[in-house]
Amino acid sequence: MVASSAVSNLDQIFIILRDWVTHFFPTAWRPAIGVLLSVVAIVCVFPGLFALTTIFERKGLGRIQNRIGPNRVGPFGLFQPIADGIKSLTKEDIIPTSANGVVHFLAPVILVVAVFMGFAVLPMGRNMVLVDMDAGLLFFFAMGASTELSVFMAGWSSRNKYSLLGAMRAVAQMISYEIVLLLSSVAVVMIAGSLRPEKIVDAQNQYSYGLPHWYIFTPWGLAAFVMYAIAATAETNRSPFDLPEGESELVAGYHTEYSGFKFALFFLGEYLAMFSISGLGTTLFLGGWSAPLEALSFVPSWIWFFGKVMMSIFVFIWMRGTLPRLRQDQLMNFAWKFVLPFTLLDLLVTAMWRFMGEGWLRWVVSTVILAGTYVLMGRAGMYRKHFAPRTYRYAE
Amino acid sequence: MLMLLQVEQTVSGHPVGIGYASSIAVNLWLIPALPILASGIIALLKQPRRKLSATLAIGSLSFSLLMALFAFAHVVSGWAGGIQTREVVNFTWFQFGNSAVDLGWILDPLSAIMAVMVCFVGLLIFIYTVGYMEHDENFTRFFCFLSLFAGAMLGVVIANSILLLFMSWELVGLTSYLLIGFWYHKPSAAAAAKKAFVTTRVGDIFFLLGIVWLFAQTGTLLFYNHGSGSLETSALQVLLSQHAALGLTAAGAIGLLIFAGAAGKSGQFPLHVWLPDAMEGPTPVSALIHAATMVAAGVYLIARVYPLMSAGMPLTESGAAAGTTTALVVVTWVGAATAVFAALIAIAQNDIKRILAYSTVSQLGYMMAGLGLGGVAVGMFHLITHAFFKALLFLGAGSVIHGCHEEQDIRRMGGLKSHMRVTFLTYAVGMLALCGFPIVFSGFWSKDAILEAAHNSAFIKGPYYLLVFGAVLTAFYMTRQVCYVFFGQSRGHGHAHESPRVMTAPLVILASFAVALGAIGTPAWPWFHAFLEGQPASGGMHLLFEADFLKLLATSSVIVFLGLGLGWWLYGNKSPKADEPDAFEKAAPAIWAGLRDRLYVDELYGVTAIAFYYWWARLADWLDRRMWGGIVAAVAWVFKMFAQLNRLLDLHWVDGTFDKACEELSTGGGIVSRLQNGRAQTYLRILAFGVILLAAILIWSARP
Amino acid sequence: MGSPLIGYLVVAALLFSIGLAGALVRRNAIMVLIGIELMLNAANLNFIAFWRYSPHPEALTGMMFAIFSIAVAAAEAAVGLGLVIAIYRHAQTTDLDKMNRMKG
Amino acid sequence: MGIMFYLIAALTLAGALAAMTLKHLVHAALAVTAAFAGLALFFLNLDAQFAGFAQILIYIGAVAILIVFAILLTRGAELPKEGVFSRTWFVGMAIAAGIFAVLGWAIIASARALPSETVAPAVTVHDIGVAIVGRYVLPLEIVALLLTAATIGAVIVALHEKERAK
Repeated sequence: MVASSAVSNLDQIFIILRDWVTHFFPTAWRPAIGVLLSVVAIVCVFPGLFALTTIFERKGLGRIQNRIGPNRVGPFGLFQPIADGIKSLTKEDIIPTSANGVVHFLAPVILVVAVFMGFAVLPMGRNMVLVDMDAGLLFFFAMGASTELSVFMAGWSSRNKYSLLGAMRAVAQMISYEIVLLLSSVAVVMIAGSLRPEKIVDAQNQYSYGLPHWYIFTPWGLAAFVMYAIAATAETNRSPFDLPEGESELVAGYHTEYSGFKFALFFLGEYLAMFSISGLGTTLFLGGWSAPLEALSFVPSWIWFFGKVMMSIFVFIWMRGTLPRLRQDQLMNFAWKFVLPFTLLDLLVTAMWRFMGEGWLRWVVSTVILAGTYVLMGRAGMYRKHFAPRTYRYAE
Repeated sequence: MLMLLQVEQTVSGHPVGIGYASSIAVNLWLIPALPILASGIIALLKQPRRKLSATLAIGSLSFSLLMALFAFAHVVSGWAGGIQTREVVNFTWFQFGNSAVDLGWILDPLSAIMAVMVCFVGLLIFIYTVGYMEHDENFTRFFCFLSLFAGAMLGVVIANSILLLFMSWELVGLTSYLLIGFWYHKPSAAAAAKKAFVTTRVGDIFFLLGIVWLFAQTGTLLFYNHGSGSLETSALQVLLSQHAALGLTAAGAIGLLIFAGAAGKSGQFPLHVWLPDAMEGPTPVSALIHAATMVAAGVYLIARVYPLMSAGMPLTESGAAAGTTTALVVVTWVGAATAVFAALIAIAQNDIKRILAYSTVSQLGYMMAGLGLGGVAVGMFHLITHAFFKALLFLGAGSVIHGCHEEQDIRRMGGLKSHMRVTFLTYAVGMLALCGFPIVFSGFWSKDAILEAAHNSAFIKGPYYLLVFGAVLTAFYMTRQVCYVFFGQSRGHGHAHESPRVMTAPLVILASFAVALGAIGTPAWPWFHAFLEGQPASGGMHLLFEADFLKLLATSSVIVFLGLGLGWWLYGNKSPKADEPDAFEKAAPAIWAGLRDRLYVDELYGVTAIAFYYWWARLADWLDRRMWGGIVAAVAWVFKMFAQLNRLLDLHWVDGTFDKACEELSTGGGIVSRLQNGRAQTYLRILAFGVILLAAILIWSARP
Repeated sequence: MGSPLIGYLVVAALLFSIGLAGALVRRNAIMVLIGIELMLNAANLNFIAFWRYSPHPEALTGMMFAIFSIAVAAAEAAVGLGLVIAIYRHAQTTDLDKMNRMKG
Repeated sequence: MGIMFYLIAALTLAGALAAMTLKHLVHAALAVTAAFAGLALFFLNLDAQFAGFAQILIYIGAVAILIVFAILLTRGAELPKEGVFSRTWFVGMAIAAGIFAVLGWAIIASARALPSETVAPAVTVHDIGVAIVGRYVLPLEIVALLLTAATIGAVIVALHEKERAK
C-alpha cells in the first residue's frame, strides 16, 4: 500500500480499512479476503447509490415538470426507495404460461451480473481498483456486450410481441451505438497508449498552470466525449433514446412481462449500467479520480470520482426531462450516418494530434478539421432532410 | 505521415542555441499540402457544388497564407534578433544501394517571403475568380486546378530538395497546361496549352540533366543539410574542382543547365514563345501564371541555386564581388536581351493581354539580369513588386474584358476612363508602377536597383544600355495601351460597365501594394536586401541625397518621361478609328510589320525545328508502311499457309478422335453428376470423409 | 497423461466433432453455420493451448492466429447469415434438404 | 489440470452438445452462447486474457446476437414438420465419429511428445499491440480489407430485392 506524504489517510481510508480487516486472517488468505471485501463494498455501495438516484431522479423530474414529486414516505419522501423495494420484494412473481421459464429467469440475473462485473476495472479512487487488469477496457466492453444477450433473452422468452419488439429494438440500438462507444474510447487509448484504466487516469492526472490535463480539454477529446456521451445515452436506453421502452408504443419494452423482484433486478441493472458507463466516461475523459484544479488535490480522490459520476447522472436526468424521444429510423440514421463517421474522423484527427508534435499548431488544425466537418455534416444532414422522403427501413 | 520519418534541423549562420526546427518549420509542409488537399476534395465534388468548392479553395489558401505569415513573422523576428534563419526538415524518401533519395523543406528568408507573396497574390486572384468565372459551368473544375496550381507552386517555394522542387515544378507545368487549355473546346486554347507544355519541356530536359549531374557529383539532392547539402561549401568545392567542356567548371555547367530549365519556365529568349499564347486561358490564369507563380518559378529557382551559379566568383578582401562567373554572365545577357526583345514586340500588339504577356517576358528578363548582376536581393525585389503590379494589370485587363463583353482588341475599346472608374484608376497605378514612375511607385525602386547594379557592374557593360533602352520601350508601349483603352472615344460595341465588387476589391488591394511595397527597398531603408542577406538594415534619409543616387534618379526619370512623352505624343487623345492604321505603322511601316509578327521567331521555329521533326515523322511513317508493313505481311502469309494445312488435318484426323472422346466423357459425366445432388451437406460429408482418409494416411506414415 | 495439453486437445477434438456432426446432420442452414462456428472455435482453442505450452510463447504466433481467426469468423458469420436471409427471402425456407436447385 | 478445467470443459461441451441437439433454434443459439462463454473461460484459464475478452466481445456480443436475429428474420423459431435432422443423419454421425477417431488417434500417438507444464507466459496487451502493428501488420491489413468487403457484401446480400432492382 502506498501512503506517501502527499496522499492523506482520508484519501486512502478504504484501503487502510481493508488492510486492517485482512490482517486478522492468515497471510495466505489475505488477497482473497481483500478481493471479497471490495466486492462486498461494490455490491453494497452501488445499489445504495441506485436507491438514492431513483429518488433524486423523481424529485428532479418533478422539479423540471413543475410538480412536487414523491413526498409522502419519510421526510421529503426520502424513504420512498425503501417502500418501493419492499413493494417489489413482496409482489407476486408472475411468469406467463407460455413463457420459457428458464430463460425468463436467467435474463435479469445475467444482466445484473454482467453489469456488476464492469465495475471491477473502474478505478474509483487512488489505488482503488478491484482488478488492475492489463486489458481492463476490453473487459469492460466485453461485459457491456454480454448485456445485449440478456435483453434479447428477456424479450424473447416472454412470448409477447411488445417484449420481442422492444428487445429487437434495444439490441439493434445497442449494437449500433456500441461501435461508437468503442471507437470514441479508442481515441483515448491511442493517446494514453494503454487499455488499463489506471494508466489512463494517471496520464490525465497532471497539471500545467494549475489546470488539469483531462482529455476533454483537447479538441479531439471533446469531440470523442460528446460522441461517447451520445452513445452512452443510447447504450443505457435513456431518453431521448429510450425507444425500446417507449411506453406509448410498447407498454414497457422487453421487461413488460416481468414483475416483482425480477422487475426490480432489471430496474437495478439499468441504473447500474448508467453508473458504470458514467464511471468509464469519467475515467476516460474527465480525469477519473483526479482533482479539477491542482489546488484541490487535497480532497480525497474517491470524492472526485463519485462527484463526477453523480454529475453525469444529473445530466442524464436533465436530458430525460428536456428532450423528446427520437423515432426509430432517426435513431439509426443518426448513429450510422452522423455519429459513426464523425467518430472515425475524430480517430483520424487523434492520430494526427499524436504525430504532429507539441505546439499550438495541432490545436488549430484539429479544431478546424473537427469543427468544419461537424458544420458540413450537420448542414448536409439538414439538406437531405428537406428533400429525401422519410423511410422506415430500420423500423420494420 | 511524413513526420514519422527522420527529422533534422539546423539554424545556420550564427551559432545560437536553437537545436531544433521550430514548430512552424516542422509543419511548413502544410502550406502546399492544404491547397493540394482542397483540390483533391474539389475534384470529387459534383459540378453544382460551386459555393463549396470556392470556399474550400479560398479557405485552404487563406490558411496557407496564415501559416506563411506566421513563418514569415518567425523569420523576421529571428532576423531582428540578428539570426539568419535557415531551418530545414529533411527525411529520406527511399534508398537504393548506398544512395538515398532525400526530400525536405526549408524555412529561410527567401522561401518565407516568396511563400507569403504567392499565397497573398494567389488568394486575391482566387477571390477575383469567384466573380470572373461566375457564369462558367465548369466552375468547380477551375477551382480544382487553381488550387492544385497554388499548392504545386508553394511546393516549389518551400522545397529543400532539388528533386522535390522538380516534382512540384512539373506539377506546376501540368496544371498550367490544364489551366491554359481550360476552355479546351476552343482549338486555339488547346493548341496554346500544348505549345506551353512542349516548350517548357525543352527547358525541363536540360534541368533534369542538371539535376542528375548535380546528384552524380555531390551525392545529395538536398540544398542545405548541415554542411553536406549541394549548395554548401564542401559540395561547391567539389563542383569547382571538376572540369566540364569549354573551360567551364562542373558548377558552371550545371548552373547553365538549370538556367535552361528556368528559362523555359520564365519565358526567356529563345523559349519565350509559349507565354504570349498562354493568354488563351481565362484571365485569372493569366494573372496567376504571369504574376505570382509559374514564371516567377524560374526566377525563384535561380535565386534558390544562386550559390551554385556564383560559385567560384572571385571576391575582394571585404567580401564584395571582384568578378563574375560564366553562368551569371549568360544569365545577364539572356535576361537583358529578352528584356529588349520582348519590349519591342509588345509595341506592336493589339490584344490587351498579349501586350501584358510580352511585358511580362520583358520584366522577367529584367529580373534575370538583376540576379546576374546584383545578386539575389535585386532580382527577388523586382520579382515581388512585379508580382503585385502585374497581377493588378492582368486582373485590371480581365475587368476591362469583362466590362467590354469579352472584347480583347484594344482598338475596339477606348474611352473607358469614365465608365470604369475603379478599374481605370487601379490600372493606371499598375501601369505607372510597371513603367517605373519615379519615387511614388514600387516599380521604380525595384527597376532602379537593377539599373544601378547594371551601371555599377565593373565587368559587363553592354546589358546596362540594353536595359535602359528596354525601360524607354516599356514606358512607351504601356502609354500606348492605356491611351487606346481608356482615353479617346468609345469604339466598342455595346455599353461598357464596371465590374462587380468581388472583382474590383482585389484590384484596390493590389494597387495599394503596388505603391506601398516600394518603401521596403529604397536606398534610405533597404530592408528587403538586408533581410534576404541576413544583415541588419542600414541606411538613412541622407542616402537619398547623395550625388550618385541623384544622378541615377535623374537618369531613370529621364528614361521614363522619355517613354511616356513619346507614347503620349503618338497616341494621346487621338482616338483613331478601329480599322485605321496605327500611328507608329504610319511612321515606319517596315519595322511595324516585323514587330507585329513577333520578329518571326515562331516562323523560324516552324521552318527549323518543327520542319525537322516533321521530316523525321515522314520518314518513320514511310518505314512503317513500306518496310515493316512488308515484313508483317510476309509473316502473316506464312502463318496463313500453316493454318490451311492445319485445317485439313483437323477435319479428317483430329475431329473424329475428339468426337468419340466427347461421347465417352458425356456418358461418364452422366454417371458422376449423380454425386452432384445439390445438397451442401453432401459435399461437406465428402470433404470430411476425404479429411479422414488424408489424416489417416498421414498419421499412419508418420508412425515411428 | 503427462502433459496438461492433452486435456485441451481432447476437449477441442470433441468440440470439433460435435460441430461437424451438427453441420452434417441439421437441416437448418443457420444450425449448419453454428456448427461451423463451433469447429472454428475448437481450432482456436487448439491454437491458444499450443501457444500457452509452447517453448516460445513470447513469439505470440498461436495467439495472433486465434485473434485473427476470431476477426475472420465474425466476418464469416455476418456474410453467412446474410446469405441465409437472402436465400430465405428467395425460397421461403432455410431447410438445406430443399435447397438442391444446383444439382447436376 | 484442476477442477476449473473440468468445470469449464463440462460447460463448453454441454453447451455445444445442447446447441447441436436442441430442436428449438433459439434454444440452440442460447446454448451455443454458453459454449462460447466456456471457450472464453478456457482462454482466460490459458492466460490469454486478450483473446478471452475478444472472444466474449465478438462471439457473445456480436455473433450470438447475429444468429438470433437471423433466426427471427427467417421464422426459424417455428418448428419444421419434417424434423430437425437430415434424412441421412446416420452418415453424418458416422463421419463425425470418424473425424473424432482420427483426431483422438493423433493425440494419443503424439501424447509422449507433448510439452509438460510450463510457466505462464508474461504477455501484456502492449506486446500484442506491438506485434499486431509490427510483425503481423500485413495480416492485419488483409483482415481489415476482408472485414470491409464482408460488411459491404453482407449489406448487399441482405438488401431487399426490389430495392436493388430500382
